[in-house]
Amino acid sequence: MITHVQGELPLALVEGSPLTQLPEDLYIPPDALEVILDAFEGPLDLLLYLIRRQNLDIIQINVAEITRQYMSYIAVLKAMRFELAAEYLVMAAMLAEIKSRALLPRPAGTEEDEEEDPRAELIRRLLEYETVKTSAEALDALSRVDRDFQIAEAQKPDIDGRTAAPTVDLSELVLAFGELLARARLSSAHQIEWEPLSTRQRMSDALMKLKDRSELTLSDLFVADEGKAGVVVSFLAILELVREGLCALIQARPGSQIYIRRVTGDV
Amino acid sequence: MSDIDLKQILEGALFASREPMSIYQMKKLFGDQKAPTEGMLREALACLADDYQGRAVSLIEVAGGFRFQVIDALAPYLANLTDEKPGRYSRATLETLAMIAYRQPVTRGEIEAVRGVAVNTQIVRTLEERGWITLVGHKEVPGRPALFATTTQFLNDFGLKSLEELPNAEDLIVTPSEDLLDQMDYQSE
Amino acid sequence: MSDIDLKQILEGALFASREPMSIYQMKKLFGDQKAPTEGMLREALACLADDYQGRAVSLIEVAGGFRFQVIDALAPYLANLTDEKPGRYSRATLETLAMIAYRQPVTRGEIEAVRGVAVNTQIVRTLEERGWITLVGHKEVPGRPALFATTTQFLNDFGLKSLEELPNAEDLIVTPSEDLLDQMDYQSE
Repeated sequence: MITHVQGELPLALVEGSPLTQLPEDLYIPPDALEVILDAFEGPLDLLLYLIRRQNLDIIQINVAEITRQYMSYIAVLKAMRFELAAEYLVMAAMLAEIKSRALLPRPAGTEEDEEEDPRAELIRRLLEYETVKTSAEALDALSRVDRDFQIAEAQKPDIDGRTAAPTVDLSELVLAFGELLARARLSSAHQIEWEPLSTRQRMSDALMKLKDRSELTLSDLFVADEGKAGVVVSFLAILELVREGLCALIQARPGSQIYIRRVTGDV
Repeated sequence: MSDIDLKQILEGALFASREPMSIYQMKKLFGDQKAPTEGMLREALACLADDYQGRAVSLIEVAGGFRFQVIDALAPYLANLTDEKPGRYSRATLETLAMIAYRQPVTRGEIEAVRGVAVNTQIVRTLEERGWITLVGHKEVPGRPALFATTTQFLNDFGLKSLEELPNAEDLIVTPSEDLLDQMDYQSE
Repeated sequence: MSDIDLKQILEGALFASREPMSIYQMKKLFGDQKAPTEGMLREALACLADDYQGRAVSLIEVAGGFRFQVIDALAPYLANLTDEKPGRYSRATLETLAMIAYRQPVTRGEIEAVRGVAVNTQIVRTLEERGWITLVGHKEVPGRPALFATTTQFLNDFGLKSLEELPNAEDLIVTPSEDLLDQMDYQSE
């Protein structure tokens, strides 16, 4: 990390000249830059922000000025070693090109084709992006089911010949899980070890019992005809539930009855 | 039918169903009996909607048909019943949805071209699983990219009867004056 | 609260809820505000029940609390709607069910972490209504997310004596090639 306390060490080179302090129109404290960058949906969004901050119409933007500001941002971000998405750099290159074109005298007699005017192209893209951004906001402002309103429903009377619900074959279910695991394995580096199913079932059973009663004794979870193996499974399930913070063990004094309790009362 | 009238049958059927009910389904309520005409149904529905003026639920028409829904004003109370917050969507997700809603059918590449950033697969899958978008075909260009469009459920969930009811985004932004547009030779397609 | 009165709040909440609503839950509607007393609630409920006299739904009290119910006289009409063929569950629904079966008790967030996509409420609702999964508690972490597990009915319907009889899915993993995965992403059903 480059500290910007050292006066002489430039933060970055912007257009060939060293940048020793943050651009003054950059009101954001440097440590917030990463957060700010996250808030932008891409280079077009960042450009729009720069333009709107000055209350400018997109059509009337001074490309040179906006380019300067954009470059300052990028330079600072790069200097602070933020991981910049390639799109931001592509935009920087495009802006640099627009600026250099503006500086070059046009050869006499050559009419520049509007289609290829990169400034017009940039403005077109900004306008188009702004429309999408605004429509997204308008869409989000519409009343939406489950967020702004609920479907009204009443219990149906008993009906003969209710629609048969879809049936699922066990193999479909297993296959779905296999596929899911394969996909998850590709996308995540870490793998989690899971309890065997017998333990997980016992965990669910215990929670289910705790729904009706606020506490259970250990013996409530042991089934006599399961033998030793059953006791071990129940015991592992309780330990796992406690570890995951799903229930608590309470014992008044050593040697007395141990109770399993829900962590809070209002389920 | 005796003492049960058409309005009451529709009222019960609408409350019994979570999905919006179409005129076609309403006719099916009558089984082998002579079904009422669409005109009669709409008249009864209008009358029913009146009955519920000022109540906690109202009769709404959306793309899929008619349904009763709880009025928006009660949302803050209902929110107290659950710890889980209703799904909020990221700007990237909403912008992708907006592109599909307003420009459909559209490819991922076209969305990326306008937004200037890559659209990640998770966003597309989230919207598909929510039932708001669906694959409607492939564009006949190299690579045959998938074409996406919004669904009837999207319209239902946003309380719209058709895509034409989408807020007009062009009206929402400050439009530059005409002559400036001419200078720019600006064309929206 | 201004122009929304107690009766209207209860009316909306009862129609929004799929389960009978207890007096305790009705009090929860008011969050941090001072909740009405049980007497006030019962008075408003009685008044509401009166409003619905002679309509297609009626307010009744059952073991778990109060709920609106479509009157029995409409059953023959509603039965005419139900002759459709059973549909199919989406891949998202099957994966969610599989996650709950194999990893229970599990929160929605945990399912989402593995699936990489938000699990929408409708899927959970479908599985609950089918009687295959149930809420067994809440995890004591911020937000108190609901914990889901499979039910006895799930075991019965899949012909299993216990979860241990579920085949080991890890054995079935054939690591698909990248382009197969890409295709999968684009196959909506």
